[in-house]
Amino acid sequence: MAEPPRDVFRLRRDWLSVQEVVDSVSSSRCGAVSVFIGRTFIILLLFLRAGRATREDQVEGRKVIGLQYEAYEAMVQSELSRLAGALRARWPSLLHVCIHHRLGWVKVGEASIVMAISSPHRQDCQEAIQHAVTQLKANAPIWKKEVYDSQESSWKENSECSWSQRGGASD
Amino acid sequence: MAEPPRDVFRLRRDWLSVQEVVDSVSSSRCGAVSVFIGRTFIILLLFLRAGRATREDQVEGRKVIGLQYEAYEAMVQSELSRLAGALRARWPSLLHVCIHHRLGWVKVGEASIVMAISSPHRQDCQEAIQHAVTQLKANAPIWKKEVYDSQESSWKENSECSWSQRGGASD
Amino acid sequence: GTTDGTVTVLYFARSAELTGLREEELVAVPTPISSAQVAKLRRSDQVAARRADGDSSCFCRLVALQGRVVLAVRRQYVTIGNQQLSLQDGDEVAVVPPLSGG
Amino acid sequence: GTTDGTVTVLYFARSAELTGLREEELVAVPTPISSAQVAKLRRSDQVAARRADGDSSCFCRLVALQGRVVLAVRRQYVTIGNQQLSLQDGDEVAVVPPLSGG
Repeated sequence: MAEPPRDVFRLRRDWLSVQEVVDSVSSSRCGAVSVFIGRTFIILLLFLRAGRATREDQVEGRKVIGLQYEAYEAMVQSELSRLAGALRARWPSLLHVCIHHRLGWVKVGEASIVMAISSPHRQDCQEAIQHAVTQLKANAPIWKKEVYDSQESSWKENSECSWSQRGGASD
Repeated sequence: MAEPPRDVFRLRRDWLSVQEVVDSVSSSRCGAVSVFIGRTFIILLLFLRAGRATREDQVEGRKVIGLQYEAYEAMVQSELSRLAGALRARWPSLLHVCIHHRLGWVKVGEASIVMAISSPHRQDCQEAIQHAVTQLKANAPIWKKEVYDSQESSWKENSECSWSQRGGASD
Repeated sequence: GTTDGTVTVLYFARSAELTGLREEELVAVPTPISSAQVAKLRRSDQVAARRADGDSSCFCRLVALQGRVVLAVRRQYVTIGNQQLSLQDGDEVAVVPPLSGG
Repeated sequence: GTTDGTVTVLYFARSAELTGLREEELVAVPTPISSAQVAKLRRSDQVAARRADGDSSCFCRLVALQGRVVLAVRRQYVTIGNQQLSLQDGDEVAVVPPLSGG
Protein backbone atom coordinates (compact mmCIF):
# COMPACT_ATOMS: atom_id res chain seq x y z
CA MET A 1 0.00 0.00 0.00
CA ALA A 2 3.02 2.28 0.39
CA GLU A 3 3.00 5.01 -2.23
CA PRO A 4 6.33 5.07 -4.05
CA PRO A 5 8.09 8.45 -4.02
CA ARG A 6 7.76 10.32 -7.30
CA ASP A 7 10.25 12.68 -8.89
CA VAL A 8 8.67 14.68 -11.70
CA PHE A 9 10.78 17.10 -13.76
CA ARG A 10 9.42 18.96 -16.77
CA LEU A 11 10.93 21.58 -19.05
CA ARG A 12 8.04 23.39 -20.64
CA ARG A 13 7.64 26.03 -23.32
CA ASP A 14 4.19 27.08 -22.12
CA TRP A 15 2.72 28.66 -19.01
CA LEU A 16 3.38 26.80 -15.75
CA SER A 17 0.40 25.70 -13.69
CA VAL A 18 0.97 25.91 -9.95
CA GLN A 19 -2.03 23.65 -9.43
CA GLU A 20 -0.60 20.98 -11.71
CA VAL A 21 2.71 20.98 -9.83
CA VAL A 22 0.92 20.83 -6.47
CA ASP A 23 -1.27 17.97 -7.71
CA SER A 24 1.87 16.07 -8.77
CA VAL A 25 3.10 15.93 -5.18
CA SER A 26 -0.27 15.43 -3.53
CA SER A 27 -0.80 12.42 -1.39
CA SER A 28 -3.19 11.50 1.35
CA ARG A 29 -0.09 10.57 3.34
CA CYS A 30 1.32 14.08 3.31
CA GLY A 31 0.32 16.82 5.70
CA ALA A 32 2.43 19.51 4.13
CA VAL A 33 3.33 20.77 0.70
CA SER A 34 5.88 23.51 0.19
CA VAL A 35 5.90 25.36 -3.07
CA PHE A 36 8.37 27.78 -4.55
CA ILE A 37 7.55 29.96 -7.51
CA GLY A 38 10.26 31.96 -9.24
CA ARG A 39 9.20 34.80 -11.48
CA THR A 40 10.73 37.59 -13.47
CA PHE A 41 10.36 40.96 -11.98
CA ILE A 42 10.97 44.35 -13.46
CA ILE A 43 14.38 45.77 -12.83
CA LEU A 44 14.94 49.37 -13.67
CA LEU A 45 18.59 49.72 -14.48
CA LEU A 46 19.86 53.24 -14.21
CA PHE A 47 23.01 54.09 -16.03
CA LEU A 48 24.86 57.18 -17.12
CA ARG A 49 24.86 57.94 -20.78
CA ALA A 50 28.46 57.93 -21.85
CA GLY A 51 29.95 61.23 -22.90
CA ARG A 52 27.53 63.50 -21.08
CA ALA A 53 28.63 66.18 -18.67
CA THR A 54 28.41 65.12 -15.06
CA ARG A 55 26.19 68.05 -14.18
CA GLU A 56 23.55 66.93 -16.57
CA ASP A 57 23.96 63.22 -16.16
CA GLN A 58 21.36 61.68 -18.35
CA VAL A 59 19.74 58.91 -16.48
CA GLU A 60 18.02 56.34 -18.59
CA GLY A 61 15.99 53.41 -17.53
CA ARG A 62 15.77 50.14 -19.30
CA LYS A 63 13.21 47.59 -18.40
CA VAL A 64 13.29 43.84 -18.59
CA ILE A 65 10.56 42.85 -21.02
CA GLY A 66 11.18 39.14 -20.73
CA LEU A 67 13.59 36.28 -20.42
CA GLN A 68 14.91 33.79 -22.88
CA TYR A 69 15.67 30.40 -21.33
CA GLU A 70 17.61 27.48 -22.71
CA ALA A 71 18.79 24.23 -21.22
CA TYR A 72 20.96 21.18 -21.73
CA GLU A 73 17.79 19.18 -21.43
CA ALA A 74 19.11 15.65 -20.98
CA MET A 75 21.52 16.80 -18.32
CA VAL A 76 18.82 18.78 -16.52
CA GLN A 77 17.03 15.49 -16.01
CA SER A 78 20.14 13.77 -14.64
CA GLU A 79 21.08 16.71 -12.39
CA LEU A 80 17.56 16.98 -10.98
CA SER A 81 17.48 13.24 -10.30
CA ARG A 82 20.75 13.59 -8.45
CA LEU A 83 19.33 16.57 -6.56
CA ALA A 84 16.19 14.67 -5.56
CA GLY A 85 18.34 11.77 -4.35
CA ALA A 86 20.39 14.13 -2.20
CA LEU A 87 17.21 15.67 -0.76
CA ARG A 88 15.81 12.27 0.14
CA ALA A 89 19.08 11.27 1.80
CA ARG A 90 18.98 14.40 3.97
CA TRP A 91 15.21 14.46 4.62
CA PRO A 92 14.09 10.82 4.46
CA SER A 93 10.45 11.74 5.15
CA LEU A 94 10.03 13.57 1.81
CA LEU A 95 7.41 12.00 -0.38
CA HIS A 96 7.13 13.58 -3.83
CA VAL A 97 9.24 16.16 -5.61
CA CYS A 98 8.00 18.02 -8.68
CA ILE A 99 9.83 20.72 -10.62
CA HIS A 100 8.52 22.48 -13.71
CA HIS A 101 10.86 24.95 -15.42
CA ARG A 102 10.17 27.14 -18.42
CA LEU A 103 12.24 27.16 -21.60
CA GLY A 104 12.13 29.70 -24.40
CA TRP A 105 10.53 33.11 -24.08
CA VAL A 106 9.06 34.02 -20.69
CA LYS A 107 7.27 37.32 -20.25
CA VAL A 108 7.74 39.49 -17.19
CA GLY A 109 5.37 38.36 -14.48
CA GLU A 110 5.17 34.74 -15.61
CA ALA A 111 6.61 32.00 -13.43
CA SER A 112 9.87 30.56 -14.75
CA ILE A 113 9.99 27.82 -12.14
CA VAL A 114 7.47 26.10 -9.92
CA MET A 115 8.70 23.53 -7.46
CA ALA A 116 6.71 21.54 -4.90
CA ILE A 117 7.76 19.01 -2.27
CA SER A 118 5.45 17.03 -0.01
CA SER A 119 6.14 15.48 3.37
CA PRO A 120 4.12 14.40 6.40
CA HIS A 121 5.37 17.35 8.47
CA ARG A 122 5.95 20.85 7.27
CA GLN A 123 9.44 21.40 8.60
CA ASP A 124 10.96 18.76 6.32
CA CYS A 125 9.46 20.02 3.09
CA GLN A 126 10.07 23.67 3.99
CA GLU A 127 13.75 23.07 4.70
CA ALA A 128 14.11 20.81 1.68
CA ILE A 129 12.62 23.29 -0.75
CA GLN A 130 14.99 26.06 0.28
CA HIS A 131 17.92 23.70 -0.23
CA ALA A 132 16.48 22.42 -3.50
CA VAL A 133 16.15 25.88 -5.04
CA THR A 134 19.74 26.71 -4.08
CA GLN A 135 21.03 23.43 -5.52
CA LEU A 136 19.02 23.81 -8.71
CA LYS A 137 20.47 27.27 -9.24
CA ALA A 138 23.95 25.89 -8.57
CA ASN A 139 23.79 22.79 -10.76
CA ALA A 140 20.93 22.57 -13.25
CA PRO A 141 22.31 23.36 -16.74
CA ILE A 142 19.76 26.06 -17.56
CA TRP A 143 20.55 29.55 -18.78
CA LYS A 144 18.58 32.74 -18.99
CA LYS A 145 19.08 35.93 -20.88
CA GLU A 146 17.34 39.10 -19.77
CA VAL A 147 15.91 41.00 -22.70
CA TYR A 148 15.38 44.75 -22.26
CA ASP A 149 13.02 47.18 -23.93
CA SER A 150 16.15 48.78 -25.42
CA GLN A 151 16.61 45.58 -27.52
CA GLU A 152 19.72 44.77 -25.50
CA SER A 153 20.05 41.54 -23.60
CA SER A 154 22.41 39.95 -21.14
CA TRP A 155 23.06 36.44 -19.89
CA LYS A 156 22.54 36.17 -16.18
CA GLU A 157 24.72 34.26 -13.73
CA ASN A 158 23.47 32.67 -10.53
CA SER A 159 25.56 33.50 -7.50
CA GLU A 160 24.98 29.86 -6.46
CA CYS A 161 26.94 28.62 -9.50
CA SER A 162 30.51 27.95 -8.41
CA TRP A 163 32.05 29.02 -11.72
CA SER A 164 30.11 32.26 -12.12
CA GLN A 165 31.62 35.67 -11.59
CA ARG A 166 29.59 35.90 -8.41
CA GLY A 167 30.36 32.25 -7.60
CA GLY A 168 30.41 31.26 -3.96
CA ALA A 169 28.34 34.24 -2.87
CA SER A 170 25.03 33.46 -1.27
CA ASP A 171 21.93 35.05 -2.72
CA MET B 1 3.73 53.88 -8.94
CA ALA B 2 4.71 51.84 -5.91
CA GLU B 3 2.36 48.93 -5.35
CA PRO B 4 1.01 49.02 -1.80
CA PRO B 5 1.58 45.82 0.19
CA ARG B 6 -1.54 43.69 0.46
CA ASP B 7 -2.58 41.43 3.33
CA VAL B 8 -5.39 39.11 2.32
CA PHE B 9 -6.93 36.71 4.85
CA ARG B 10 -9.91 34.52 4.09
CA LEU B 11 -11.74 31.88 6.10
CA ARG B 12 -13.55 29.68 3.61
CA ARG B 13 -16.02 26.85 3.78
CA ASP B 14 -15.22 25.59 0.30
CA TRP B 15 -12.20 24.15 -1.49
CA LEU B 16 -9.06 26.30 -1.43
CA SER B 17 -7.52 27.29 -4.74
CA VAL B 18 -3.73 27.42 -4.69
CA GLN B 19 -3.82 29.42 -7.90
CA GLU B 20 -6.10 32.03 -6.37
CA VAL B 21 -3.79 32.47 -3.36
CA VAL B 22 -0.75 32.71 -5.61
CA ASP B 23 -2.51 35.26 -7.82
CA SER B 24 -3.29 37.35 -4.72
CA VAL B 25 0.41 37.86 -4.01
CA SER B 26 1.56 38.19 -7.60
CA SER B 27 3.32 41.32 -8.64
CA SER B 28 5.61 42.24 -11.46
CA ARG B 29 7.91 43.57 -8.76
CA CYS B 30 8.39 40.20 -7.09
CA GLY B 31 10.86 37.58 -8.20
CA ALA B 32 9.82 34.97 -5.69
CA VAL B 33 6.67 33.53 -4.23
CA SER B 34 6.74 30.99 -1.44
CA VAL B 35 3.69 28.91 -0.83
CA PHE B 36 2.78 26.60 2.00
CA ILE B 37 -0.08 24.14 1.77
CA GLY B 38 -1.24 22.24 4.84
CA ARG B 39 -3.37 19.16 4.32
CA THR B 40 -4.91 16.40 6.33
CA PHE B 41 -3.19 13.12 5.99
CA ILE B 42 -4.27 9.70 7.06
CA ILE B 43 -3.06 8.65 10.46
CA LEU B 44 -3.50 5.06 11.42
CA LEU B 45 -3.77 4.97 15.17
CA LEU B 46 -2.95 1.61 16.62
CA PHE B 47 -4.20 0.85 20.07
CA LEU B 48 -4.61 -2.18 22.28
CA ARG B 49 -8.13 -3.30 22.93
CA ALA B 50 -8.61 -3.07 26.67
CA GLY B 51 -8.97 -6.35 28.57
CA ARG B 52 -7.27 -8.60 26.04
CA ALA B 53 -4.40 -10.88 26.95
CA THR B 54 -1.04 -9.49 26.03
CA ARG B 55 -0.22 -12.55 23.93
CA GLU B 56 -3.12 -11.89 21.62
CA ASP B 57 -3.08 -8.13 21.68
CA GLN B 58 -5.79 -7.03 19.37
CA VAL B 59 -4.55 -4.22 17.26
CA GLU B 60 -7.15 -2.04 15.71
CA GLY B 61 -6.75 0.80 13.37
CA ARG B 62 -8.84 3.89 13.13
CA LYS B 63 -8.56 6.26 10.27
CA VAL B 64 -9.06 9.99 10.07
CA ILE B 65 -11.91 10.56 7.62
CA GLY B 66 -11.87 14.32 7.92
CA LEU B 67 -11.49 17.39 10.04
CA GLN B 68 -13.97 19.81 11.48
CA TYR B 69 -12.61 23.36 11.77
CA GLU B 70 -13.99 26.32 13.66
CA ALA B 71 -12.62 29.77 14.37
CA TYR B 72 -13.11 32.94 16.34
CA GLU B 73 -13.42 34.69 13.01
CA ALA B 74 -13.10 38.35 13.97
CA MET B 75 -10.05 37.61 16.09
CA VAL B 76 -8.45 35.55 13.31
CA GLN B 77 -8.47 38.71 11.22
CA SER B 78 -6.87 40.79 13.97
CA GLU B 79 -4.26 38.11 14.82
CA LEU B 80 -3.30 37.64 11.16
CA SER B 81 -2.97 41.41 10.70
CA ARG B 82 -0.69 41.48 13.70
CA LEU B 83 1.27 38.52 12.26
CA ALA B 84 1.67 40.23 8.88
CA GLY B 85 2.89 43.38 10.61
CA ALA B 86 5.50 41.37 12.51
CA LEU B 87 6.62 39.67 9.29
CA ARG B 88 7.05 43.00 7.52
CA ALA B 89 9.01 44.40 10.45
CA ARG B 90 11.42 41.45 10.28
CA TRP B 91 11.58 41.10 6.47
CA PRO B 92 10.95 44.62 5.11
CA SER B 93 11.23 43.44 1.49
CA LEU B 94 8.04 41.34 1.68
CA LEU B 95 5.39 42.50 -0.72
CA HIS B 96 2.08 40.65 -0.40
CA VAL B 97 0.82 38.12 2.13
CA CYS B 98 -2.21 35.93 1.48
CA ILE B 99 -3.65 33.28 3.76
CA HIS B 100 -6.72 31.18 3.03
CA HIS B 101 -7.88 28.81 5.77
CA ARG B 102 -10.75 26.35 5.69
CA LEU B 103 -13.62 26.26 8.16
CA GLY B 104 -16.18 23.52 8.65
CA TRP B 105 -15.78 20.02 7.28
CA VAL B 106 -12.55 19.23 5.43
CA LYS B 107 -12.08 15.84 3.83
CA VAL B 108 -8.81 13.96 4.04
CA GLY B 109 -6.55 15.07 1.24
CA GLU B 110 -7.99 18.56 0.91
CA ALA B 111 -5.90 21.57 1.84
CA SER B 112 -6.88 23.20 5.12
CA ILE B 113 -4.52 26.13 4.68
CA VAL B 114 -2.81 27.78 1.73
CA MET B 115 -0.44 30.64 2.42
CA ALA B 116 1.66 32.62 -0.05
CA ILE B 117 4.16 35.42 0.42
CA SER B 118 5.92 37.35 -2.33
CA SER B 119 9.22 39.23 -2.24
CA PRO B 120 11.84 40.35 -4.74
CA HIS B 121 14.31 37.69 -3.57
CA ARG B 122 13.50 34.19 -2.55
CA GLN B 123 15.32 34.04 0.75
CA ASP B 124 13.05 36.60 2.38
CA CYS B 125 9.76 34.99 1.44
CA GLN B 126 11.07 31.48 2.17
CA GLU B 127 12.20 32.43 5.66
CA ALA B 128 9.08 34.49 6.28
CA ILE B 129 6.70 31.71 5.32
CA GLN B 130 8.27 29.25 7.75
CA HIS B 131 7.95 31.80 10.52
CA ALA B 132 4.41 32.70 9.46
CA VAL B 133 3.16 29.11 9.62
CA THR B 134 4.65 28.68 13.09
CA GLN B 135 3.12 31.94 14.32
CA LEU B 136 -0.27 31.15 12.81
CA LYS B 137 -0.30 27.78 14.58
CA ALA B 138 0.72 29.52 17.82
CA ASN B 139 -1.74 32.43 17.73
CA ALA B 140 -4.61 32.21 15.24
CA PRO B 141 -7.80 31.27 17.13
CA ILE B 142 -8.72 28.31 14.94
CA TRP B 143 -9.51 24.81 16.16
CA LYS B 144 -9.72 21.44 14.49
CA LYS B 145 -11.24 18.19 15.50
CA GLU B 146 -10.10 14.97 13.86
CA VAL B 147 -13.02 12.74 13.01
CA TYR B 148 -12.34 9.00 12.71
CA ASP B 149 -14.08 6.25 10.79
CA SER B 150 -15.01 4.82 14.21
CA GLN B 151 -17.30 7.89 14.72
CA GLU B 152 -14.95 9.11 17.44
CA SER B 153 -13.32 12.49 17.25
CA SER B 154 -10.71 14.46 19.11
CA TRP B 155 -9.70 18.08 19.32
CA LYS B 156 -6.11 18.61 18.28
CA GLU B 157 -3.57 20.88 19.94
CA ASN B 158 -0.71 22.59 18.15
CA SER B 159 2.63 22.19 19.84
CA GLU B 160 3.27 25.82 18.83
CA CYS B 161 0.42 27.00 21.10
CA SER B 162 1.92 28.05 24.42
CA TRP B 163 -1.07 26.88 26.50
CA SER B 164 -1.45 23.47 24.87
CA GLN B 165 -0.41 20.23 26.52
CA ARG B 166 2.46 20.08 24.08
CA GLY B 167 3.07 23.83 24.45
CA GLY B 168 6.56 25.10 23.91
CA ALA B 169 7.62 22.02 21.97
CA SER B 170 8.71 22.58 18.41
CA ASP B 171 6.95 20.62 15.70
CA GLY C 1 -18.33 48.91 40.60
CA THR C 2 -19.98 46.79 37.89
CA THR C 3 -20.40 47.21 34.17
CA ASP C 4 -23.48 49.14 33.06
CA GLY C 5 -24.40 46.80 30.26
CA THR C 6 -23.52 43.35 29.08
CA VAL C 7 -20.33 41.43 28.50
CA THR C 8 -20.51 38.69 25.89
CA VAL C 9 -18.68 35.43 26.63
CA LEU C 10 -17.80 33.27 23.64
CA TYR C 11 -16.96 29.57 23.73
CA PHE C 12 -15.11 27.62 21.08
CA ALA C 13 -14.18 24.02 20.31
CA ARG C 14 -13.74 22.04 23.54
CA SER C 15 -14.89 24.92 25.73
CA ALA C 16 -18.12 25.11 23.71
CA GLU C 17 -18.58 21.33 23.95
CA LEU C 18 -18.00 21.33 27.71
CA THR C 19 -20.37 24.21 28.46
CA GLY C 20 -22.90 23.31 25.80
CA LEU C 21 -22.86 26.97 24.79
CA ARG C 22 -21.47 29.06 21.95
CA GLU C 23 -22.15 32.39 23.60
CA GLU C 24 -23.76 33.96 26.66
CA GLU C 25 -24.40 37.48 27.90
CA LEU C 26 -23.39 38.52 31.40
CA VAL C 27 -24.80 41.57 33.16
CA ALA C 28 -23.44 43.68 36.00
CA VAL C 29 -19.94 42.24 35.86
CA PRO C 30 -17.65 43.56 38.65
CA THR C 31 -14.89 45.83 37.33
CA PRO C 32 -11.94 45.96 37.74
CA ILE C 33 -11.73 42.19 37.94
CA SER C 34 -8.90 39.69 37.70
CA SER C 35 -8.74 37.41 34.67
CA ALA C 36 -9.07 34.44 37.06
CA GLN C 37 -12.35 35.86 38.34
CA VAL C 38 -13.58 36.46 34.79
CA ALA C 39 -12.98 32.80 34.06
CA LYS C 40 -15.40 31.93 36.86
CA LEU C 41 -18.15 34.32 35.77
CA ARG C 42 -19.87 32.03 33.34
CA ARG C 43 -23.57 32.20 33.99
CA SER C 44 -24.35 28.73 32.70
CA ASP C 45 -22.13 27.17 35.34
CA GLN C 46 -23.49 29.44 38.05
CA VAL C 47 -27.02 28.40 37.17
CA ALA C 48 -26.07 24.74 37.02
CA ALA C 49 -24.28 25.00 40.32
CA ARG C 50 -27.19 26.76 42.02
CA ARG C 51 -29.65 24.25 40.68
CA ALA C 52 -27.63 21.33 41.97
CA ASP C 53 -26.76 22.10 45.56
CA GLY C 54 -25.40 25.60 45.79
CA ASP C 55 -21.91 24.39 44.95
CA SER C 56 -19.86 27.54 44.59
CA SER C 57 -17.35 25.95 42.22
CA CYS C 58 -18.02 27.48 38.85
CA PHE C 59 -15.20 25.75 37.06
CA CYS C 60 -16.89 22.36 37.14
CA ARG C 61 -17.32 21.84 33.43
CA LEU C 62 -14.20 23.48 32.07
CA VAL C 63 -12.05 21.59 34.59
CA ALA C 64 -11.56 19.02 31.81
CA LEU C 65 -9.37 21.60 30.09
CA GLN C 66 -7.02 21.24 33.05
CA GLY C 67 -5.76 24.77 32.98
CA ARG C 68 -4.95 24.54 29.29
CA VAL C 69 -7.12 27.52 28.48
CA VAL C 70 -6.66 31.29 28.18
CA LEU C 71 -9.07 34.17 27.71
CA ALA C 72 -9.27 36.61 24.87
CA VAL C 73 -10.54 39.96 26.14
CA ARG C 74 -11.44 42.40 23.41
CA ARG C 75 -9.62 39.99 21.03
CA GLN C 76 -6.36 40.07 22.98
CA TYR C 77 -5.05 36.95 24.71
CA VAL C 78 -4.98 37.15 28.51
CA THR C 79 -3.69 34.33 30.64
CA ILE C 80 -5.85 33.38 33.58
CA GLY C 81 -4.35 34.82 36.75
CA ASN C 82 -4.18 37.93 38.88
CA GLN C 83 -4.02 40.42 36.03
CA GLN C 84 -6.64 43.16 36.61
CA LEU C 85 -9.01 43.93 33.75
CA SER C 86 -11.43 46.81 33.27
CA LEU C 87 -14.47 45.42 31.50
CA GLN C 88 -16.91 47.71 29.74
CA ASP C 89 -20.34 47.43 28.27
CA GLY C 90 -20.20 45.50 25.02
CA ASP C 91 -16.88 43.80 25.70
CA GLU C 92 -16.26 40.38 24.23
CA VAL C 93 -14.51 37.73 26.32
CA ALA C 94 -13.64 34.38 24.75
CA VAL C 95 -12.70 31.17 26.54
CA VAL C 96 -9.90 29.84 24.36
CA PRO C 97 -8.81 26.19 24.47
CA PRO C 98 -5.49 25.15 22.88
CA LEU C 99 -5.30 26.22 19.24
CA SER C 100 -5.06 23.82 16.34
CA GLY C 101 -5.25 25.88 13.19
CA GLY C 102 -2.97 25.48 10.21
CA GLY D 1 45.57 6.73 -29.03
CA THR D 2 42.53 8.49 -30.46
CA THR D 3 38.81 7.76 -30.33
CA ASP D 4 37.48 5.46 -33.02
CA GLY D 5 34.40 7.48 -33.74
CA THR D 6 33.05 10.91 -32.97
CA VAL D 7 32.75 13.06 -29.90
CA THR D 8 29.89 15.58 -29.91
CA VAL D 9 30.59 19.01 -28.47
CA LEU D 10 27.57 21.02 -27.35
CA TYR D 11 27.45 24.78 -26.81
CA PHE D 12 24.90 26.68 -24.76
CA ALA D 13 23.96 30.27 -24.00
CA ARG D 14 27.02 32.50 -24.18
CA SER D 15 29.30 29.72 -25.40
CA ALA D 16 26.88 29.11 -28.29
CA GLU D 17 26.74 32.83 -29.07
CA LEU D 18 30.52 33.17 -29.02
CA THR D 19 31.18 30.17 -31.23
CA GLY D 20 28.15 30.63 -33.41
CA LEU D 21 27.51 26.92 -32.97
CA ARG D 22 25.06 24.76 -31.06
CA GLU D 23 26.89 21.52 -31.69
CA GLU D 24 29.83 20.05 -33.59
CA GLU D 25 31.28 16.59 -34.13
CA LEU D 26 34.94 15.92 -33.52
CA VAL D 27 36.75 12.89 -34.93
CA ALA D 28 39.90 11.13 -33.82
CA VAL D 29 40.11 12.85 -30.46
CA PRO D 30 43.29 11.93 -28.52
CA THR D 31 42.54 9.81 -25.43
CA PRO D 32 43.35 9.98 -22.58
CA ILE D 33 43.27 13.74 -22.68
CA SER D 34 43.18 16.47 -20.06
CA SER D 35 40.03 18.52 -19.65
CA ALA D 36 42.09 21.62 -20.52
CA GLN D 37 43.02 20.03 -23.84
CA VAL D 38 39.41 19.06 -24.50
CA ALA D 39 38.45 22.68 -24.06
CA LYS D 40 40.82 23.54 -26.93
CA LEU D 41 39.59 20.87 -29.31
CA ARG D 42 36.77 22.84 -30.79
CA ARG D 43 36.95 22.41 -34.53
CA SER D 44 35.29 25.70 -35.36
CA ASP D 45 38.05 27.60 -33.66
CA GLN D 46 40.73 25.40 -35.19
CA VAL D 47 39.32 26.10 -38.62
CA ALA D 48 39.01 29.81 -37.92
CA ALA D 49 42.54 29.91 -36.55
CA ARG D 50 44.00 28.00 -39.50
CA ARG D 51 42.17 30.21 -41.92
CA ALA D 52 43.51 33.34 -40.31
CA ASP D 53 47.23 32.84 -39.90
CA GLY D 54 47.84 29.48 -38.34
CA ASP D 55 47.46 30.93 -34.87
CA SER D 56 47.59 27.94 -32.57
CA SER D 57 45.40 29.60 -29.90
CA CYS D 58 42.07 27.85 -30.07
CA PHE D 59 40.56 29.71 -27.19
CA CYS D 60 40.10 32.93 -29.12
CA ARG D 61 36.35 33.12 -29.06
CA LEU D 62 35.55 31.68 -25.67
CA VAL D 63 38.13 33.94 -24.05
CA ALA D 64 35.25 36.32 -23.39
CA LEU D 65 34.05 33.83 -20.81
CA GLN D 66 37.25 34.63 -18.90
CA GLY D 67 37.66 31.22 -17.40
CA ARG D 68 34.10 31.20 -16.13
CA VAL D 69 33.28 28.00 -17.92
CA VAL D 70 33.37 24.28 -17.15
CA LEU D 71 32.81 21.18 -19.23
CA ALA D 72 30.19 18.52 -18.84
CA VAL D 73 31.58 15.19 -20.03
CA ARG D 74 28.97 12.47 -20.35
CA ARG D 75 26.66 14.85 -18.40
CA GLN D 76 29.03 15.20 -15.45
CA TYR D 77 30.64 18.53 -14.64
CA VAL D 78 34.43 18.62 -15.11
CA THR D 79 36.45 21.72 -14.32
CA ILE D 80 38.98 22.68 -16.95
CA GLY D 81 42.43 21.63 -15.79
CA ASN D 82 44.82 18.72 -15.68
CA GLN D 83 42.26 16.04 -14.94
CA GLN D 84 42.71 13.15 -17.39
CA LEU D 85 39.64 11.96 -19.28
CA SER D 86 39.08 8.85 -21.38
CA LEU D 87 36.83 9.84 -24.22
CA GLN D 88 34.98 7.22 -26.22
CA ASP D 89 33.04 7.07 -29.44
CA GLY D 90 29.67 8.76 -28.98
CA ASP D 91 30.65 10.79 -25.94
CA GLU D 92 28.97 14.12 -25.37
CA VAL D 93 31.03 17.07 -24.15
CA ALA D 94 29.31 20.36 -23.31
CA VAL D 95 30.93 23.76 -22.89
CA VAL D 96 29.04 25.16 -19.91
CA PRO D 97 28.97 28.88 -19.12
CA PRO D 98 27.75 30.08 -15.71
CA LEU D 99 24.28 28.77 -14.92
CA SER D 100 21.23 30.95 -14.48
CA GLY D 101 18.28 28.61 -14.08
CA GLY D 102 15.62 29.00 -11.45
